[in-house]
Amino acid sequence: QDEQEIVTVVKVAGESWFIRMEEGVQQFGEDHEGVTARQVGPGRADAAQQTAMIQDLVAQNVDAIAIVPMDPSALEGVLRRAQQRGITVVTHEADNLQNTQVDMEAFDNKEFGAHFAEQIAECMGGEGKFTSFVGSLGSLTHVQWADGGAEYMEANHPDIELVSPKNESFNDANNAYEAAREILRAHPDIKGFQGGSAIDVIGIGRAVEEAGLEDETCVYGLGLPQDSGQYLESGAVDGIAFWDPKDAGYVMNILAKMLLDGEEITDGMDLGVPGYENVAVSQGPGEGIIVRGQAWVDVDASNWKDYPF
Amino acid sequence: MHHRSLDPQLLFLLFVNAAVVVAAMVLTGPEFTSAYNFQSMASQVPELGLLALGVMLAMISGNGGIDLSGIALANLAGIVGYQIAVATVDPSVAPLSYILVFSCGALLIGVIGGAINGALIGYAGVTSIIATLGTQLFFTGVAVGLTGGSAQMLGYIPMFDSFGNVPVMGIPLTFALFIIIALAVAAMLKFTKFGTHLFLMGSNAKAAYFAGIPVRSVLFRTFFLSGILASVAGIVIAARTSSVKWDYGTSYVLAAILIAVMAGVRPQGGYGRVVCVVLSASALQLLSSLFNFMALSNFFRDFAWGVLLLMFLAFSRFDYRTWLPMRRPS
Amino acid sequence: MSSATAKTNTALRRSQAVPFLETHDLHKRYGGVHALKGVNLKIERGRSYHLLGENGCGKSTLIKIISGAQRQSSGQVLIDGHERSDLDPIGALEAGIETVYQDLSLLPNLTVAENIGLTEQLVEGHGRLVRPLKVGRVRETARRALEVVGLPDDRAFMSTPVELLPIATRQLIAIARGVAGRAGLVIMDEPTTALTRREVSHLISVIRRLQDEGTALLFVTHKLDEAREIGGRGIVMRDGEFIEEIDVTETDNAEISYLMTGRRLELGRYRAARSNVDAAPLLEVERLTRGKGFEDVSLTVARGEVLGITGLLDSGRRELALALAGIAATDRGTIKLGGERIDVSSPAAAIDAGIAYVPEDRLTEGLFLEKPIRDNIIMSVIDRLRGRFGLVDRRQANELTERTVEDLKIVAPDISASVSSLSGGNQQRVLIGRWLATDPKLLILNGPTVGVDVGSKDAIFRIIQDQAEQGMGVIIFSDDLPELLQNCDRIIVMRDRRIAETFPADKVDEKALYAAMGATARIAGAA
Amino acid sequence: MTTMSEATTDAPAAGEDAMSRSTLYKGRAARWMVRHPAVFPFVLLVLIGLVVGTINPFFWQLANLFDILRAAVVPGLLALGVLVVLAAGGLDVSFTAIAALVMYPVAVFVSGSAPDLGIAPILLMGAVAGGLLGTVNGILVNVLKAPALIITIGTQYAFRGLLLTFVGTALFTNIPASMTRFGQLALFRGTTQSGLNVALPAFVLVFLAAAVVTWLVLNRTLIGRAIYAVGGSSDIAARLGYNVSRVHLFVFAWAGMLAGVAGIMHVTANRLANPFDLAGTELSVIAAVILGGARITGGTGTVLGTVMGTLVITLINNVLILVGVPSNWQTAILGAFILLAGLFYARLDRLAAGR
Ligand SMILES: Nc1ncnc2c1ncn2[C@@H]1O[C@H](COP(=O)(O)OP(=O)(O)OP(=O)(O)O)[C@@H](O)[C@H]1O
Ligand SMILES: Nc1ncnc2c1ncn2[C@@H]1O[C@H](COP(=O)(O)OP(=O)(O)OP(=O)(O)O)[C@@H](O)[C@H]1O
Ligand SMILES: [Mg+2]
Ligand SMILES: [Mg+2]
Repeated sequence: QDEQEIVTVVKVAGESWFIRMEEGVQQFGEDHEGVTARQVGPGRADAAQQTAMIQDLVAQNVDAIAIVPMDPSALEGVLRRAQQRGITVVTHEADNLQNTQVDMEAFDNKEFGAHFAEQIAECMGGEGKFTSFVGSLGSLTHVQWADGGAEYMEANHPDIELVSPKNESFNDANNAYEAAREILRAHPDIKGFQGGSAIDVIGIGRAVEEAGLEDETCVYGLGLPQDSGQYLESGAVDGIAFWDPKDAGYVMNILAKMLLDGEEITDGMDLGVPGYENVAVSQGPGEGIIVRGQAWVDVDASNWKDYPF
Repeated sequence: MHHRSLDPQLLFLLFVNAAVVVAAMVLTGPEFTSAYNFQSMASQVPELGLLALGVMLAMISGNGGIDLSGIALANLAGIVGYQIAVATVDPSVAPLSYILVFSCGALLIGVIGGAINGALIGYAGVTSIIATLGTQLFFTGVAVGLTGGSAQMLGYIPMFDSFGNVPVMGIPLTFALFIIIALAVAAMLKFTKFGTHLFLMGSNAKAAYFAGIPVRSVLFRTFFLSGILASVAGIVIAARTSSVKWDYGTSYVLAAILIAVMAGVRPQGGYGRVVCVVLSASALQLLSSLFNFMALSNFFRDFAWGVLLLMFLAFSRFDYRTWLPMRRPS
Repeated sequence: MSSATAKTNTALRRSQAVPFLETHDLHKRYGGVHALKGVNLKIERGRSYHLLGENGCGKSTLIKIISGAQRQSSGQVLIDGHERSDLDPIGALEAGIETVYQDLSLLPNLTVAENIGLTEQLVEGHGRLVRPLKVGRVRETARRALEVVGLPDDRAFMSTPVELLPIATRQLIAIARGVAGRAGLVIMDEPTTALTRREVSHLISVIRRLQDEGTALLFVTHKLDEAREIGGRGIVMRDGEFIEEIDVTETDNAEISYLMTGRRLELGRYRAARSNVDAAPLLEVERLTRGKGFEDVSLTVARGEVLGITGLLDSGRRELALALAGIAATDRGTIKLGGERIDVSSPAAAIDAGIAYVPEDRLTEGLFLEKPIRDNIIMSVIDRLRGRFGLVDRRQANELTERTVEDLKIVAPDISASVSSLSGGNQQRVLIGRWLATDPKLLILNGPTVGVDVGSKDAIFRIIQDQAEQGMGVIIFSDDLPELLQNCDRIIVMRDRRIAETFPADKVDEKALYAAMGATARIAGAA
Repeated sequence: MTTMSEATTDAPAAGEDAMSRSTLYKGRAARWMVRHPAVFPFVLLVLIGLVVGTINPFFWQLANLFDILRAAVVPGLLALGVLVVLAAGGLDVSFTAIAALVMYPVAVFVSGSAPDLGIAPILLMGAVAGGLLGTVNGILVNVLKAPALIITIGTQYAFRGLLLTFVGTALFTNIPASMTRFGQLALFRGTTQSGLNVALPAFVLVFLAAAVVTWLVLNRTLIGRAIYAVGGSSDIAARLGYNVSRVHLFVFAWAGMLAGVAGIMHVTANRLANPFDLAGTELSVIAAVILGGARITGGTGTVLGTVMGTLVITLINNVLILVGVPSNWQTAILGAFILLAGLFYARLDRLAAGR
């Protein structure tokens, strides 16, 4: 009973992103005596299954739950009960969630979107058409990135036109591919693509490659190095950025342990993980706080091989 | 229908339920058998259980009857109910009427959706698998169209949240509601004219028509009821999650069928028992919670469900012939 | 019979030494049921045999074993003197045993040609399926067989799925399949239930030709007159046992019934001479018309009267029955019951108006086979059994069922046994019981004793007379003329979708009825 | 539901003749339609083409037509398998799980152990592995004697669980070179005015070949007829000497084989192997087969109809964007479309039955 049990619940088990996150979770367990850290996730991307899973963890009376919600709003009820039962709740990618003690964001989402837009604008030479993708309109962070990108373009590049914004890929590379083809058809002169979900660039890259437009287009977005590698090589995808899920998993567990140990989380704190050396703390929509790092990593054809995931 | 109370399904399902509890006591800590966990599990059963009851009714009606539109209708009911409620009542001023308007709106959609299914299948004669596949997409599509795909937050209404999440006298209210509805459906099947007609129609539709059973209206009412059950599921989901969204519970379509079939509802029609559906739903819930407690992956749970279903079929094979009907010559 | 002995060809002579098929001490048990208790059978080439016996005596079981559809529990089957106790359907077909099953066993979705012509290729491949299909051969074989039974053999007909054809045509197709190959033995389980006299007489000529070619025939039938026309040996079974072999032409109906049942039954007219018939009509049908079905049908039935309606297959009799029962819609005309115009736009409406209809095919149109006897009976009167809160009162339901079972002498283990566990005659009684429970003003029976043995027939006739006696109007649609002559007051004959003639039943004979139907009276005269 | 016609009601005497004649013709036309099931989806295809082509002439561009064909390959292969099982009176919902359970390990294994393997042996591996998994379905159907739908729900869960629990879950993009090459192989290549490359991929031929072979099996072999026989009534077929269990084994093995090939084609076309793919598409594949005129009750259905049905479903999915339906409402339109088709078939069946 002295062991602290921290369980990380991800959107869906088995995806590359969350496999990488699990490494961080396990690392945390190894690094900390007296802590059992493990990761679970539903078999399908279904909010109902994630809810059921968290509910069982609450019944099991674990000490802390760190969650990457599938759909933050669906979790309010169960997380409220978890806290009533004295369970510590940390979340990630859910800065609109009320019933959490700490929501951890790797960075400011608007800034992340603007960062992509900046790269795209430079690559496009400051003029032409560009479009954006999101995993789904329900994915809050994806929408924030798309909006952040659009706002940046509007403010800084009046000659860049946003067309057909926020295409939904439903987190499926094939859907992203189909949508990208459609857009290439509808706007043969399109130059810029901003990806949303981590697989969007894979689909967009394939469409671009098949159309033979590797050199004419600028594709940037969230992505994982190994999954996107072949398109980075061919030039169909020009660059990706991501925040390391391993670090995110590790940091969530740090925050959970700090809460368990009654430590205070303060603005400007160093959590000892790259990108989280100087976190910003602000008040969340509920009782809890939001902790932000500056943890994105830019990757392109030159350095994708450095990352083993 | 004969040897009803002691049919092999019932025994088998009781056995499975008991076996999982025993296994859980051996394999996991005492937390599993705590009151809290039983409450927690009980509060998870209703949404899927209600949908499975709807599937059961559809299957009993025979001719390959099935309802694939349940969860889609449940989500649509929640979404429309929410939109009506938000437009008419301010939750911070009148939480009770907000909830009531929400629930009535949701039920109304259940009524309309059920009526659409019923009319298509009963009166227009569309095969149920096609009709409900179409309405599944249609309901889902309308839900996406109305919300642009994002979740709708009901907001934190303490009363509604307690209904969804807080047990009263040790019993989760949603579970109590589920049991009451299950009892009502069971009584309806056993003691009403509609119930008798439904079973007979399921076992021989042509003879039913010849014998003056209004087959179209019986079919209509069957799918109509299934629609209402779906909208109740939608309300329960909303209460438990304080939100509604078009793609909640996408895995429920096949899971509801799985529950119905494990409950021994005959896919050819004419046979099915409510008590078995309830036990079947609870068996799956117990198993699923057990796996979560044991930190086994959800994928393994899917695997186990599949194997369990096949095992169940193998088990019932011993007795299958005695309750398999003599084949009708065509 | 006569032609079989008259012509002797080589095939016949060769076969004289060894019978085509023999069974020794055949037993069959279905769980607790001992269906066959040591049956010895000998079937010689070129002869006809008739299996006679009550429902459930084991006829179908015996046939299923010979045709390989089921395996015996013990005992032997010998074909051409060789032991073949391990027959499966393909084995039986290879040995030259073709079977026309009682349910016809046609594949509804396959075409006429395929239903007839595929078996041949299946047998050639010894049941192996991974072989090319000879499409031309299928059609050729089918054409030959269709010609034999007198069905059209044009391309359109041959490529029609069987399910779209009327039942009589299907029966002929099943027979065509049976005679398509050069079988040593053709088994027919009640092959004429859907056939009109004209078709039956054609079938009999086909049978004679097969006999001449050396084929043996084994019939199961409840129509003794037909058996007598065909001639040959009668094998009487009772309760799974062989009782006696007789010459069917030389044994009269009373004697055969006695052998089958072990009881003496009345064979004369059941109908007492105009006992209790009202003067005023109960049912008045005026100028009723249904598209292609029937035209301008006007008739009346009085309270307590039993009216028979017969006619050839396409005479419109079946459609008229369906129209009166509210199942087939009508275009024109009126129906009055008890002086009031009634609505029969649906079965439910007809039932409400006081009409009960016992359909032709009890298995698919009448009964809920896997449901308990109770549910089958009470379903039509649920409204009457509803107690508090409109819920069905189980106790009353059981009482009603028990009363019906007793009144109609239904033999059943208990009222929650499924109807499928009953024999044909008892099943039919359950069905009649359902409709009597509604207390109808008018009872319509369509082929009430099709495939029912003499013992059950007797019971059913008594029920009908009993009801008429109590003032119910009864219409019997049937092509079993003796049945109509025994039971009715008047008999209406339909021809070409109209009423042709009406006869008083006690002053008419089969010959006159056949003449009115437009059928050749040759066979009726011979009988 | 009921076989009797309720079409003719009390019509006034005058117009009666004309009316019954028109119902007669309708009935005849309906029965003709029932016996030529490819006609309805074909007419739909043409109608949709005309309507969409008028609204947006872009529809008729080669690039777009190629896209539809390309997108039809995987669902088409799966649909052929569903057709064969449906013809034998069963219903299979495990085929997507089979496809995933074949494509993922094959892709991972080949790229790990024999990265230079050609596309033909890879397709063969897929076919054999799929066939074996299908055989498992067939054996279970024979042994457990339960409806195929139920058994395949069980195996769907089991196969998927097996794949994701014991084989792997991670997206796999490093697929064998021969698959990438085959996926990009073009039968026809061109460039649009706007400078986009368009290509008709060669793997469309795999679908074509599968359709032809399945047609031959169904119509020119004894087992093809045996499949329909068993679908018509398995009891009767058994009594007539058809080996029902062998037919079951065959149809499920065939469906499994096609699913295995479909899985390989899915990876080939998409250049990545995602074990989560294809799950959840089974109902729309079944809908395509039904749209092609096969009945859910079994014993009917044709290859041509199935191909047409697949094209219709693919087309609808594809053209909504062209017509300008906002993406939020596309699902609803697709649903409405399936309902309309369902209504049409129901009406057709009634007309055909009520002569
Ligand atoms: N599949 C079966 N399972 C159990 N009992 C059976 C089965 N088939 C037949 N029986 C029993 O075997 C006995 C003989 O049945 P069978 O079908 O041979 O009678 P039958 O002489 O053909 O009757 P009918 O004239 O009604 O056709 C019956 O008592 C019946 O109950
Ligand atoms: N699977 C079965 N289980 C139990 N009894 C059976 C089964 N199959 C047939 N029987 C019994 O066999 C007997 C005769 O069966 P069969 O099907 O030949 O009757 P039938 O055709 O209704 O009678 P008939 O043809 O004389 O009207 C009945 O008593 C029936 O209950
Ligand atoms: Mg029999
Ligand atoms: Mg019989």
